[in-house]
Amino acid sequence: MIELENVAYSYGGGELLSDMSLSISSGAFYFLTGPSGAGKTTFLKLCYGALVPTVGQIRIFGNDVRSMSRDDVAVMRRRIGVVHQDCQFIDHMSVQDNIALPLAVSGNKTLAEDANIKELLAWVGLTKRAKAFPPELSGGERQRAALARAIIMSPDVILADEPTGNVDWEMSERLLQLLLELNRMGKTVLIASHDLSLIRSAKSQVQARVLRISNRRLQLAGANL
Amino acid sequence: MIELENVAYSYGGGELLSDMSLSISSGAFYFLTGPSGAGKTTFLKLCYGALVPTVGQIRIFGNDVRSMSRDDVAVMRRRIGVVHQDCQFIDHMSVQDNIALPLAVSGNKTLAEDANIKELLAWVGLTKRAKAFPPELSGGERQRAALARAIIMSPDVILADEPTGNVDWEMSERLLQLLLELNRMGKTVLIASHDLSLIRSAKSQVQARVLRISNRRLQLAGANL
Amino acid sequence: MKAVLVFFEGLRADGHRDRVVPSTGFTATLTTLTAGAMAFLIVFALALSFAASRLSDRWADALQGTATIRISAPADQMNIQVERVLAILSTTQGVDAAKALTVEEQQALLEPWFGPDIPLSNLPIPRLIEITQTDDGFDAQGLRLRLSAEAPGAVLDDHMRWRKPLVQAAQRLTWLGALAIVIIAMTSAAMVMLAARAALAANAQVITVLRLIGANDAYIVAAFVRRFASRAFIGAVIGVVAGAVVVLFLPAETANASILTGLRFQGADWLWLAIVPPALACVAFVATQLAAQRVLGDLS
Amino acid sequence: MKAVLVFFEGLRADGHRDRVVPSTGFTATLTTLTAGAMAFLIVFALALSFAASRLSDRWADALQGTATIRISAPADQMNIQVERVLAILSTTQGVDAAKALTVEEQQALLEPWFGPDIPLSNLPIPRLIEITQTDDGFDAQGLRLRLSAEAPGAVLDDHMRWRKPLVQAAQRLTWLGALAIVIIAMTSAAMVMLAARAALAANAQVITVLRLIGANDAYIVAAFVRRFASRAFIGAVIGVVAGAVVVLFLPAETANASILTGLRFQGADWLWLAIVPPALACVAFVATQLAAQRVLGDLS
Ligand SMILES: Nc1ncnc2c1ncn2[C@@H]1O[C@H](COP(=O)(O)OP(=O)(O)OP(=O)(O)O)[C@@H](O)[C@H]1O
Ligand SMILES: Nc1ncnc2c1ncn2[C@@H]1O[C@H](COP(=O)(O)OP(=O)(O)OP(=O)(O)O)[C@@H](O)[C@H]1O
Ligand SMILES: [Mg+2]
Ligand SMILES: [Mg+2]
Repeated sequence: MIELENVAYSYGGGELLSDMSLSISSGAFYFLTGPSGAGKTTFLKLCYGALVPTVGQIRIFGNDVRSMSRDDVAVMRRRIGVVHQDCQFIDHMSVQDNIALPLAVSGNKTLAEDANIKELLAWVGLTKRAKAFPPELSGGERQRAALARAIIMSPDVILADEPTGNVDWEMSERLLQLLLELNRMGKTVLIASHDLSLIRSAKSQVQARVLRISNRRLQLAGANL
Repeated sequence: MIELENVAYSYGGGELLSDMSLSISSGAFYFLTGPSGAGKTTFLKLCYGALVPTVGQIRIFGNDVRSMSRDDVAVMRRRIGVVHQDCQFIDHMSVQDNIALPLAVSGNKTLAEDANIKELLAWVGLTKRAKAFPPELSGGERQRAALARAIIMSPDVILADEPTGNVDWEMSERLLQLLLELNRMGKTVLIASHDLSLIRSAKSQVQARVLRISNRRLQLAGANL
Repeated sequence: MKAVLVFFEGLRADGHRDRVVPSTGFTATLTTLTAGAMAFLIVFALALSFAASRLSDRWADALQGTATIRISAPADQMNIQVERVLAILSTTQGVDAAKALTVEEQQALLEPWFGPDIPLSNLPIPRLIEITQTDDGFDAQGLRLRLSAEAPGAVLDDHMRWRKPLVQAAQRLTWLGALAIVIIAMTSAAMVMLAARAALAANAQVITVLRLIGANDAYIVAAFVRRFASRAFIGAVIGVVAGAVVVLFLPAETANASILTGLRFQGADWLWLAIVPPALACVAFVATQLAAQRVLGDLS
Repeated sequence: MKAVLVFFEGLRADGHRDRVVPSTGFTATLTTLTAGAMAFLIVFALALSFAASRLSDRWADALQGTATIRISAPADQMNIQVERVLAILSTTQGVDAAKALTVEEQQALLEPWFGPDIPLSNLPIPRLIEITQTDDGFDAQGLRLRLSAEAPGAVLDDHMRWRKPLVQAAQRLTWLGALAIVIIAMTSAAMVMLAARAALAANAQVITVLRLIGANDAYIVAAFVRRFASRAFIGAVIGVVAGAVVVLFLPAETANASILTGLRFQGADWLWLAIVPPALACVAFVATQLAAQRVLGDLS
């Protein structure tokens, strides 16, 4: 689905990420770890086309990111659900409307999906806060709303950046179950996280691969977790 | 230092927090846990005077929050260092300037403190990013910058809301050491966190009390962690 | 072509899309208020400009309408010459009416200078013929040639000497009015543009979020363009109405100040006001479109 | 008292505090550009207003300066009466100069109506005395009384009939100019206020952060007030200069259009321009202060 070939990226100073090659296959479950500031968020941004590699090639759904037009990128993003580390919402729209926004934006508004939203809200534990506005949410509630928004379109790939950084252990278990469920339905999942117990818990339920960024390179961590 | 007497708080709907009484004594080390949305951030806001309780009394450094003027609140905040869950910075000033801002604002700009900033930046691992602007920081770097800003004034009380939500285990250990060090110097520390291993690690080094919000009430969790 | 599509996409109503742009808050009202203030100013510029042009029309009318022919001739020739000149005038294009003044009328003309007792009837003074011109006026040079050929004692005075400076003054007044309206209209367009861009800059987060969740550029631009153009329109309507009300309540022209018309709009002038809101809405439309595309250009 | 302290605190320079408010970016330039555009408009309003008032002054001068006395008397009495009237005039307050017209001059006056050949010297026509008034003018009623007592054949014509409508027109022009400047100045103040508030709304995060880290209200307000007032000042200077340059390059008054003065500023008029930037800076100062205090009021 997403292929990286000798990719390097630099924000202008030295190279932050170098010589990364990876092919994310359909239906796989990945974790991405690495110390703070290693480049996890940067890596994810490369994967959804928000950044263009300084060196090398990235193909998303078979298309080279460099050759994509702006509208191609927009359409491609409807097939990739992203939970951003700093989840941003449209502050004057209710949580429910924010979660449904990708549907409205892509013109896929049907009643079936209306039911879908209710279910999704229940799963992430936001049923009671559905009518609230994003600035009234707690930190964990924001992250859960962002996750719900990322998966409402039933995308082929889900990229989540620290989706459990602000939620308690029970809730993060619950969110993990949701992601595992989606993975079982054939979606590809890539989670950037430093929560080792979350990774361990996932590994016990699915064949998860763990990627690690260290020394500017992407490494496949073995069973050494 | 901070005393709560039968405090309750509600955002307008039902009561979120009820009947809380607590006296945070000087030099103590507290953890605050509870599920996402329980009211941890709300509790901290009550403690630094950003919210006024709907019921009951809060005294900060001996003054009733209800009777404080706006300038009293401003001066009081210079004695309380807060790490906010959604750390906000002044985006057009460098990280270093942002961290030094409380000094400038209170008029305490001296050379001694200039050296202090360098040391602090080194401790939170931001020496290399000192000249960067906040929007260029990674999630973990933002949290560390927020912590540095909270303690630059050497406040009497440090309130930290999920200060390690986005940093890896090694870095959070390091930040914990910094907070423990400050606590040994006599500062009061209160950390809202759901990271159980962090709490365990702290308990092995200091006599930390763990507060838990459940069923809208504040409870002192025993050794059952 | 693409721009045209975006334009029509921009005008199609869409409930959800409209909600994406905040409808309240201070930056939201900025465009409305600016368009209102500017429309208010434009109303006054229009009023000034119309007043100036009416004033200059009146001056021109009052002066351009008349000319005089003076006939000096021996007493016995006089009446023949007068007849002949009147005949010439009746076939001259641009002459509406011509009339020989009676002795009493000539006396009245001279009264301010010589008092009522001057014994004109005994004097060999010239006779005067007053000409009223049509709107187009006549060809003074041609008329002079004909007169010198057929009535050598007749001299045409088209009052050019008196008229010229006043006509020039009137033209300059009109010109000042037009200049004022051009400058105020241009500044208004710039201000509305500025307000739309500022409001858009304040809504950068909405654009970022929309782009991140897969909205294409046309959708985002359309959402803002519709909102801002309609806000500018509403603001301009309010401003025009407020301006018109104030103009209406200005002291009306007093009866004896007839040489200078009042500031009020008259007749079809009011229709000009109807152009202001759509014009400002168009400015906001274009400004928002350009600004939104620029903001989007910075987002990957 | 507190407001005064905040005012002075606001004007004290402080390197660090100044940096707290962004110095670049679009919302930052909003205040500058708005003040510039508005100052530009004010320059034109001033130019129009001055031109109108100069025009009305000229009209008033040209008309108010003169009056005529007509003396009808038997031929032998004429010179005595003329002498007597001149004597009266020389002791009348408000009369600058008085001069009896010669026969040739009277003939020239009549020429437009009667041609050059009128035999005035043989006629018992009245004599004319031309009076030039001082700025204050004379008391026409009083003079008439004295004349009727001492020189019964003298009639005063103060040209009131001709003067009145033109003086009224001129007054109305001045009034329109003043109205234009008041309206544009008020709208400008409103726009600068609006821009400052919008820029402040866009900087809400800075205010929030400052309040959270313990800055007191005076510090925060001062930081914004200084920045925005100086931005408005700089913008207004730019606008005034731009407006002045454009006014300078407007076609100058042509030699023969002397009745209507040009749009250029003359002499001390230029000094008025110097008032515009400080005035707009004051408006921005007050607006920012009020708006910042309102934003702060919402923050605990
Ligand atoms: N826009 C930018 N301009 C310059 N440097 C940047 C920018 N964004 C990120 N960086 C730097 O690049 C490095 C990697 O950032 P990134 O956000 O990818 O880290 P991360 O692995 O996600 O860290 P964390 O776990 O703290 O979120 C950091 O040092 C950061 O300061
Ligand atoms: N301004 C507000 N208006 C209304 N409700 C609010 C507001 N702020 C927070 N809430 C609600 O109050 C509850 C408690 O919020 P709070 O931020 O204190 O939770 P928390 O314990 O910090 O959660 P987390 O661990 O997710 O950060 C949440 O359900 C939240 O939606
Ligand atoms: Mg990150
Ligand atoms: Mg919280």
